Amino acid sequence: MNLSIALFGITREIVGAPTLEVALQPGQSVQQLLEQLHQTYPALGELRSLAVAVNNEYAPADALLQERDEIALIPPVSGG
Amino acid sequence: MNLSIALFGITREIVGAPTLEVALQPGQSVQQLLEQLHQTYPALGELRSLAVAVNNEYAPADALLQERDEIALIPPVSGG
Amino acid sequence: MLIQLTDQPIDVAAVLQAVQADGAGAVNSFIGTIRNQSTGRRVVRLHYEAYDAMAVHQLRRVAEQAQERWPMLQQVAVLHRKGTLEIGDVAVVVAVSTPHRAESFAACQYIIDTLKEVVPIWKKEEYEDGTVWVAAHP
Amino acid sequence: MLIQLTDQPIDVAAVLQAVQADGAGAVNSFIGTIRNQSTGRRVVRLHYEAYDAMAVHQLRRVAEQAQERWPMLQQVAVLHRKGTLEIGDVAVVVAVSTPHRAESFAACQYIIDTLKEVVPIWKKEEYEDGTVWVAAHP
Repeated sequence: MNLSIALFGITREIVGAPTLEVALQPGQSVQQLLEQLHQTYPALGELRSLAVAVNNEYAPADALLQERDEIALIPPVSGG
Repeated sequence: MNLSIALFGITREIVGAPTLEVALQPGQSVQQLLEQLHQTYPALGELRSLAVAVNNEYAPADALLQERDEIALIPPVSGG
Repeated sequence: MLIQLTDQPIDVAAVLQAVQADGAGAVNSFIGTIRNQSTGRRVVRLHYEAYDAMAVHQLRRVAEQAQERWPMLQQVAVLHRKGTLEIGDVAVVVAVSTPHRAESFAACQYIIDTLKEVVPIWKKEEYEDGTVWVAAHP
Repeated sequence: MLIQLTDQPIDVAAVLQAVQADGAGAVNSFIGTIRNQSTGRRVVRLHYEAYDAMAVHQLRRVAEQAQERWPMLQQVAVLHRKGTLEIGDVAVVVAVSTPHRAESFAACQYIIDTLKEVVPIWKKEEYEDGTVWVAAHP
């Protein structure tokens, strides 16, 4: 399946684009997505934290991804 | 000595005037003033508290009063 | 430091403006307004009476005590109304600015809590069938 | 409930007006403004970026959580800026109204503390010699 991942803040700068297209096996988890991204972009591993949002909610590491999900990387937030 | 005591809120209503003239022996304390006032106006004894201010500060019971002091009775405050 | 006891409406926006400072990232403010009820009774309006000179002196002292406890406090404003107030009117405003937010909450709460204990201001609640000096009796 | 993520200046007075209620005697508000320094460096301006849909969703969720924890909460407003902000600009406003004051402080502090942990908004500080995404690295 092909996922389109929205990027913000420092993750957008690390990847160099506002979205990232990723090809994954069907039924892969958040954890597996993160492992794949860390291999391609080692600088993501230097962040204080990196969460994945699925459909506007923080997703646990074992959540399974589906092609129609709205997915985003969430580096450490700093609003306020 | 003759003291002029400023009254506010419920103490003003109990006494029925905004100031009260009291004749005291020189060197009397806050405590002695309060005792005298309680005898004249028993309703003062029904208040939740009654403090005496001398020159804009709360005065301890053993503070001695002087004729030129600015004295006021302070019933329970309820600002805010 | 902005300390005021006034019989005129308090301009809250102006107070908040007054405490802003370029070195302060946090402004906490407390606004006390007149409620339409008190201990279950419907309130029509309120009458505030103050021992003016002592009230202003004590308001200033409370603000100074906050500055001693929170030395990073940048600006402080404490304004209190007196006279007759209607439902919804602003009775008191406390506003403080600090570099970081935790201290702004703590200092503002300290000021309003202490104000209510020591500043010689009294309120008389007016109901449809009478009036009561608040907190006067046990 | 007033929830807003906006690239326009926040009208603080209007926000405070929006949370007033005749049954609420207490309004607490927190205003976060842009400081001229951060960890010892002089800040020139700030750039806020948001994941808009999720940010609004999470802002609303934080406000709802506060209403669950403090059922007496009457009105809640949470507004956050995005885009480029200058020193002194208002970045965030939280305002709540409650019948009594202690809950207004607690609920307002809960909202701003939780907002800073969960709402997907990022700020980049601009100094005279560079920029840094705040809190991104350990």
